[in-house]
Amino acid sequence: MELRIDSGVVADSRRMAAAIVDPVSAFIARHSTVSVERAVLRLLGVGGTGGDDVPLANLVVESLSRRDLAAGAALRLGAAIAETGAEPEAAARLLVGQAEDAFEGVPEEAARAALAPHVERGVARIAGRRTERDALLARLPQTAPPLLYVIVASGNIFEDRTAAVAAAEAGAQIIAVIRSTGQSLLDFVPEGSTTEGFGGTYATQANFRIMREALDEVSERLGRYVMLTNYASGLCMPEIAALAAVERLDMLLNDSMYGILFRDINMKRTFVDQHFSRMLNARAGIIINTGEDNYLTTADAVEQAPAVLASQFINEEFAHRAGLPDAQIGLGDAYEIDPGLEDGFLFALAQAQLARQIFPQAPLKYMPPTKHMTGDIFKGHLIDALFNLTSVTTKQTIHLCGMLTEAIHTPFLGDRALALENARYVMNTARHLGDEIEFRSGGIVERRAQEVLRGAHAVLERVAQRGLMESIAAGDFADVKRSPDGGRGFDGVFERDARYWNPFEEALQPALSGAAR
Amino acid sequence: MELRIDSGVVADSRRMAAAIVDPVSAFIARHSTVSVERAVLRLLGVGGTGGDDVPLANLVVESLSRRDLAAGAALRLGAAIAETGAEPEAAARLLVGQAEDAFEGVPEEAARAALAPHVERGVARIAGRRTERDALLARLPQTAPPLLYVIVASGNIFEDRTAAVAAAEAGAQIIAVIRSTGQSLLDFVPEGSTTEGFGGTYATQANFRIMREALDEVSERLGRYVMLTNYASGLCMPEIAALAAVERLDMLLNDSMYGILFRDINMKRTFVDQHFSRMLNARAGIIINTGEDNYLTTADAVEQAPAVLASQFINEEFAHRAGLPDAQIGLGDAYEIDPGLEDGFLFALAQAQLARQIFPQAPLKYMPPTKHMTGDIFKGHLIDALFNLTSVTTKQTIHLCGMLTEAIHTPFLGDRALALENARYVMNTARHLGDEIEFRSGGIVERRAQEVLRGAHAVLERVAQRGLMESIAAGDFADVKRSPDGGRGFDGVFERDARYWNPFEEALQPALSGAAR
Amino acid sequence: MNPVKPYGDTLDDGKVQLSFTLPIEWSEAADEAARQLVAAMGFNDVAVAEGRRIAGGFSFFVVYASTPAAVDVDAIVAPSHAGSALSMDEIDALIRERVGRKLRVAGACIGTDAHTVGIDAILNMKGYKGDYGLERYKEFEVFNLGSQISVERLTEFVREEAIDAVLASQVVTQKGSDIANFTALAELIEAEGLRERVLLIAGGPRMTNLLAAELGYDAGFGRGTVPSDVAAFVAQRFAERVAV
Amino acid sequence: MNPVKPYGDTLDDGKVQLSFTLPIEWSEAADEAARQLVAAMGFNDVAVAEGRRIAGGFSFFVVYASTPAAVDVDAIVAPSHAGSALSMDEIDALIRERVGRKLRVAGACIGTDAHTVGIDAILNMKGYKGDYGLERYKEFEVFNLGSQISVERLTEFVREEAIDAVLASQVVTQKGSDIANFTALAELIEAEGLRERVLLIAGGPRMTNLLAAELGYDAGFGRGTVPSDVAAFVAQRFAERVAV
Ligand code: B12
Ligand code: B12
Ligand SMILES: Cc1ncc(COP(=O)(O)O)c(C=O)c1O
Ligand SMILES: Cc1ncc(COP(=O)(O)O)c(C=O)c1O
Repeated sequence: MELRIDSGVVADSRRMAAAIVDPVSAFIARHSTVSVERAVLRLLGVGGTGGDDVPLANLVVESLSRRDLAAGAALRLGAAIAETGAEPEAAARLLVGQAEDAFEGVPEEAARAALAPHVERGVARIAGRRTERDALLARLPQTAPPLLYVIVASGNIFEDRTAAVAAAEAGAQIIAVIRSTGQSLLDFVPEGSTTEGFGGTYATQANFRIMREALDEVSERLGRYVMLTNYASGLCMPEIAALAAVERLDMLLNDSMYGILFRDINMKRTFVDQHFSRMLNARAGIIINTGEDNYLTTADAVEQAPAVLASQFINEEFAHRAGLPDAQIGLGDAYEIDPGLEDGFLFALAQAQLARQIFPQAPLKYMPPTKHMTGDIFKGHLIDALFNLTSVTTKQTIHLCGMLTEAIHTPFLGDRALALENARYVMNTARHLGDEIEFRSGGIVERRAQEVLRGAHAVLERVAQRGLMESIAAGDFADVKRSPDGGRGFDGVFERDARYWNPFEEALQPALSGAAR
Repeated sequence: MELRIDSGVVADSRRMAAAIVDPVSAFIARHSTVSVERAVLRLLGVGGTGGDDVPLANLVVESLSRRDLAAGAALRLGAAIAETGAEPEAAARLLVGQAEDAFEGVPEEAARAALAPHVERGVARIAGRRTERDALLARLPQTAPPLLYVIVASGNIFEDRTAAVAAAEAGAQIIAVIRSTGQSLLDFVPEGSTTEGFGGTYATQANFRIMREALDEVSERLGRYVMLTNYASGLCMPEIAALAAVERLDMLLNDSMYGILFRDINMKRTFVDQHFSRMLNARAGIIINTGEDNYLTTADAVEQAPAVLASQFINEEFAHRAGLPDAQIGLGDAYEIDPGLEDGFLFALAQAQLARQIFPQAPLKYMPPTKHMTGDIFKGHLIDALFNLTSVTTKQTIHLCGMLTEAIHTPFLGDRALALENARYVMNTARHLGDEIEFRSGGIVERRAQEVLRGAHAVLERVAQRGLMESIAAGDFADVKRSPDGGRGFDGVFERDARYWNPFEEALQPALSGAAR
Repeated sequence: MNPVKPYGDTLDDGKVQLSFTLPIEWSEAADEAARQLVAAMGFNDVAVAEGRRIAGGFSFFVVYASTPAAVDVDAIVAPSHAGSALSMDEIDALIRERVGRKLRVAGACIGTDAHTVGIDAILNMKGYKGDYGLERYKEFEVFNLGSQISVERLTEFVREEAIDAVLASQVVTQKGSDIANFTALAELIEAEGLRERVLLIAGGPRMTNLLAAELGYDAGFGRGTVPSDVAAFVAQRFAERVAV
Repeated sequence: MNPVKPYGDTLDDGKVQLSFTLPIEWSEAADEAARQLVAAMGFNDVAVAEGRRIAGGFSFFVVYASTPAAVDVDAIVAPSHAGSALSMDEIDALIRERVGRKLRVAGACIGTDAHTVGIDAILNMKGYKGDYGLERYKEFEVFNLGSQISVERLTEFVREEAIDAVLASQVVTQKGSDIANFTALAELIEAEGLRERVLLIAGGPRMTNLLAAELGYDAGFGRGTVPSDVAAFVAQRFAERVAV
């Protein structure tokens, strides 16, 4: 099954995406954020909390003067270590509450040298978890894609664990722990295991570990490596990426613009944060999942299709710049077609196949129907079935199973079993449909695909002319307008000064050239 | 969408079917049955019951000597009318309980002449209902095929009426009233409206009328003619056809071999009965539905596929001989593929498309999954969805909606609403899929279709060599063996003598030549 | 004591999904009627997820609610019939050694029921789900009477053929037709003085061992039964009889 | 008195479909546990249509049963809020003539809820299902505060901007977070002495007018609400206030 599309338009769209990202990359290179710095501290071994249960990484960053921050938190920590010989966490505690000019006298060289072994240890830890994953995957191979992905979201990590294990037994290949509603707006990562989330469960290092352990156990039992995923988004995007790398998560929701558009997070903050978090993901072997589905949950799927494709091109470009190879770029899309639309299924097929052809190496992530799901669980189950059919026919890679109770509650354990059964049944009974059929040339499907591609190209052209930040400000994406200095977390963005040093940026850089295609 | 199949094999299969039917036709021409005679009486106006609520038509036939019967019941009735000048029903009552030789003296010519106006009236009644239907269809056009067909089967005709009206409102285009379990073995048609059936509701003239009235009313209200169907099968096949013609049913389950194989009804009885009932259906404009689905409910669908196609060829040939045009031959098939079979959906597509191509003018009747349905209504709803998708993709005509509760109970009113919603959703969202796709040449689907066709050809070849009755005796169909003189109702079959006269056979004959293709 | 409640996403939340049709025109008030109805059934936290018109005078509802009810799983009487899972050879051996003669088994779809697939699955050589049918056993003499067999005819056959175990099947259950037929058979067998002599066994998709006991049968077999379940039961019962 | 029961295929048969998960390993005994559980809920004629293992220690069931419960539909208090269905022009006219000034409406998704589609459907010009939103009305001054608005911030805004009607939305309902947030808002509005002055309106997919009343709100709007329902309610209430 191959749609005839104009490869010239595809190539030109990629060129345009590069032109769009260029100036943003330059901006990123000149800036850092509090969350990037906290991520650096965490990777250096600064864990735990200080007074009032505030994470130590936050306390350290808050204790730094604006001027010191501009040089990067690592330098100050290095100075403290150089002077005291303490381990990073102990050194960090020293920094907190010290006078602003404490350890001022330590030469930069000494500070850097003092940190060197800790940087190495940090990178080794990440690389080690990656090697571990590779070994597990080799020993416990997964089923053929589409890889079945389900969410758990009870709010209580221990019920989530029960749910995750049950889902794995029922055929799930990837488990996502959905976050509690407010978390993306928190400017710190909560600590410890948690049992009180709303619409999801807090992302914490302890929770990551609880799930990873449970899934490792069930993976061994099933002889099939079950992946774990969470959200590197919101105000703590880089820190979550750091924690995920260390706790061997396998995927992360990690979009270059989602927070801006859908959480009103400042765009500069987001651009800087996404870059560093993706550098970490690249090294950790974590597959990112982008959030194009969000364009479709509030607006019309037919109308928004070009916006989805345009965003995929932009996400791809940002990802490449952070060193992510295609095999780690899980571009998003969703089956949000109106179930009442005549030939809607054909439209969905067209869009999914288009993405498959344009991004042949990407582990595409296909999201289920949500917007048009209602309390009629019977109808909902059918919409999910056609979604499943579209996914297997167009060979999507990461398949988020739709729940028949989508409009009602976060999934019950039984809902998940039914959803997995749905996917397994449909994908098996129509396993090779995609290999069997060709679309009529000049037909509904092919024309639709061509139209979407042309539309995306037009969007990219406009954005390239205007500039990305200006386009977002003008409401070119998702019909929302965000000003460059508005939104949450802007005060956490700062310009790097000449002394600025992020040891991991340096340490991870070499990996890039080879990895990116 | 067009599969490449060998049209030579198709043509040869038709030649073989003709060779198979030839000797059976000769047999049919020399015989009649008690039910054929009762049907004749009913068409002449002999309704109502006698003592013990036994239908008058039965009483008349029972009152005839073996010898008189061999001349056909009409002659005796004609004699009684000629002599007494009574109306047919009154004359029939005279016959009952009379001496065997009563009205012996009336010359055959006089008897025929006396019946002539009643024959004409009978034919006119049938033709009138047909004209009525044509007018209604022109004024109240149906939706595009697949025509959604549902069953009602509460056992109580009044609850069935409620259910039928509700189903019509929910989108049904055809309503079948399923018969109570024992009815096909009764050698009479029950009388009056009934409220006590098991697994279905008795087929009676009164019940037919109650439903027809209710559906005519709802048709007007919806602006869409809703069809009614029942079963011309079992020991009273010709009588049901007669009553259906008179009560303006629009379709009838009416297979040339179903009763033999699946109800152990004598084969001679069945062959003779099916012929006369189909002659009536031809004139009444009633679409027959054949029962190939039954080959699949007990045996493996993949294995039995050639048997289904072979039976379709035989049913077509028998139908043509009775004067049915292609447009009235609703050949059956079913989506009974094992849901656990990899690529099962592709196999089902192949089989459905094959029938569509081989019988391009036939209003194919596609039956839903039943055998593999379980108490898991959620899974069942999905299997039904893929059945619906197959149907719209291969352009089936008459679509019997599958019920998610198939394995549990005869449908609830709510089940039917969900089933119709399922069909309407799937068929609308994938409306033109069949026009959009081509199957890869030499692929799974095409190879399967070719294999089934070859298989059917081989079956027909074997049967043609052996003879149809002998083949059935040998277990060539549905793995059951039925001897030519065994089974129920054999004693109701008799040889016609030289005087034999069936006025309707004569009256309907002219219609044939023109109608058959 | 081990009380168990339905599990939604948290232990003991008691979550249950319901759906039903009400014979009333849909309106917002109909949703409220559905809510009150489910509350009247004893559920808490009733949420009407869906309510809509499905036809004139009929509305369909999907409801989620919490039940306060629990079931003590420790108190469940295992409804399983076969004391132990025996193989075909073991069963044959048991009959040979403990009964000392072949057991004569007659099966039929009684009443007007023509669903033979179930009883055939138990009796035919081929069996079901990879488990051989009773015809394959050396120590059973099997008579499969087929479908639509009246209880009179079956009872007569039992007497004439000195049958040891009667296997009656009912698949159509509408309006309690299965119960009526099973009851008629049990009564006739009793009336004919055959009850002591035979094992009376009922089967069909809705049959349970508990229901069969209520109907005066020795055992009942439902959904998913395999032939060896039945074979083992018959063999063991006759082995016991001889032992006594 | 008009008692109504669920309808399967016969009036008053009371047929209901249920499904649920039990935290027990599947076995025949589990099916029986499911049957007893549903019987314990008060149902009759319980048929376990499906029971199977869905994971270690968890089984899923589909059950059909008859409920003896009925609901008197004549006694249902119509939960509808809008006394009558008024058009946009009629509503504007009502406010102009009876209130004599523009009504100031503030809407928000409160707490950490970010589901703005619902409240936007009510407020935005464009509206919902072909029914224009409040911004389109001449006589409403609309303030759409957006998502994740704390109850403190909303209350402050109400005071500062002299709001007449507060429209609070909650779409996430897990663990009763909607109830908690709605309650917090009502209490704060009360504590700040604003309750008399404002109409307090709750909305969201699980909201009903009855639930809103329990929470101390003037009205509640759920699934399928269109803007004119809300507009009419606000206009009529203010028209009445002025009249008194
Ligand atoms: C196949 C089938 C048919 C075939 C039957 C062919 C045949 N030779 O058996 C045909 C097409 C002829 C048919 C016809 C009808 N059928 Co039918 N049919 C089915 C179907 C699809 C499958 C049944 C089946 O074979 N199951 C597989 C077997 C292996 O399972 P089983 O019977 O449960 O048997 C197992 C156990 O129960 C147990 N068992 C069963 N009997 C016994 C006996 C003993 C002694 C023991 C120990 C164990 C045992 O062991 C078996 C193996 O585990 C079901 C729907 C479904 N998916 O279940 C409808 C169904 C049973 N049919 C139904 C109906 C209504 C009819 C008709 C009455 C419809 C009509 N009016 O035309 C007719 C009439 C037939 C009649 N006179 O009885 C209804 C019954 C509704 C109800 N609950 O009352 C069903 C449920 C469909 C529906 N939803 O409407 N049917
Ligand atoms: C779109 C959507 C999103 C979008 C929201 C975009 C946006 N800007 O609104 C995005 C993708 C961002 C999202 C995110 C999340 N979502 Co969400 N989402 C949905 C979805 C698919 C549709 C909701 C919707 O737009 N409905 C359409 C509108 C028109 O309907 P409505 O909200 O009911 O509004 C109508 C009435 O209720 C009423 N109304 C509503 N509010 C008000 C207020 C007043 C005053 C009045 C008068 C009337 C009124 O009028 C409206 C018109 O009729 C639902 C599932 C579904 N199909 O329902 C899940 C759903 C609501 N989401 C859910 C969850 C859990 C989340 C997350 C928490 C998941 C996560 N952890 O990441 C996040 C977090 C967001 C947050 N902080 O709140 C759950 C909630 C579970 C529960 N019952 O508690 C749902 C049910 C999905 C699920 N099954 O898990 N979601
Ligand atoms: C790309 C992406 N990131 C993150 C999230 C989760 O949202 P939040 O950041 O509010 O937890 C989503 C949710 O849909 C998403 O699509
Ligand atoms: C062709 C045909 N005739 C008749 C019937 C109905 O069976 P009976 O004749 O037993 O009423 C069926 C049922 O499936 C059928 O397929």
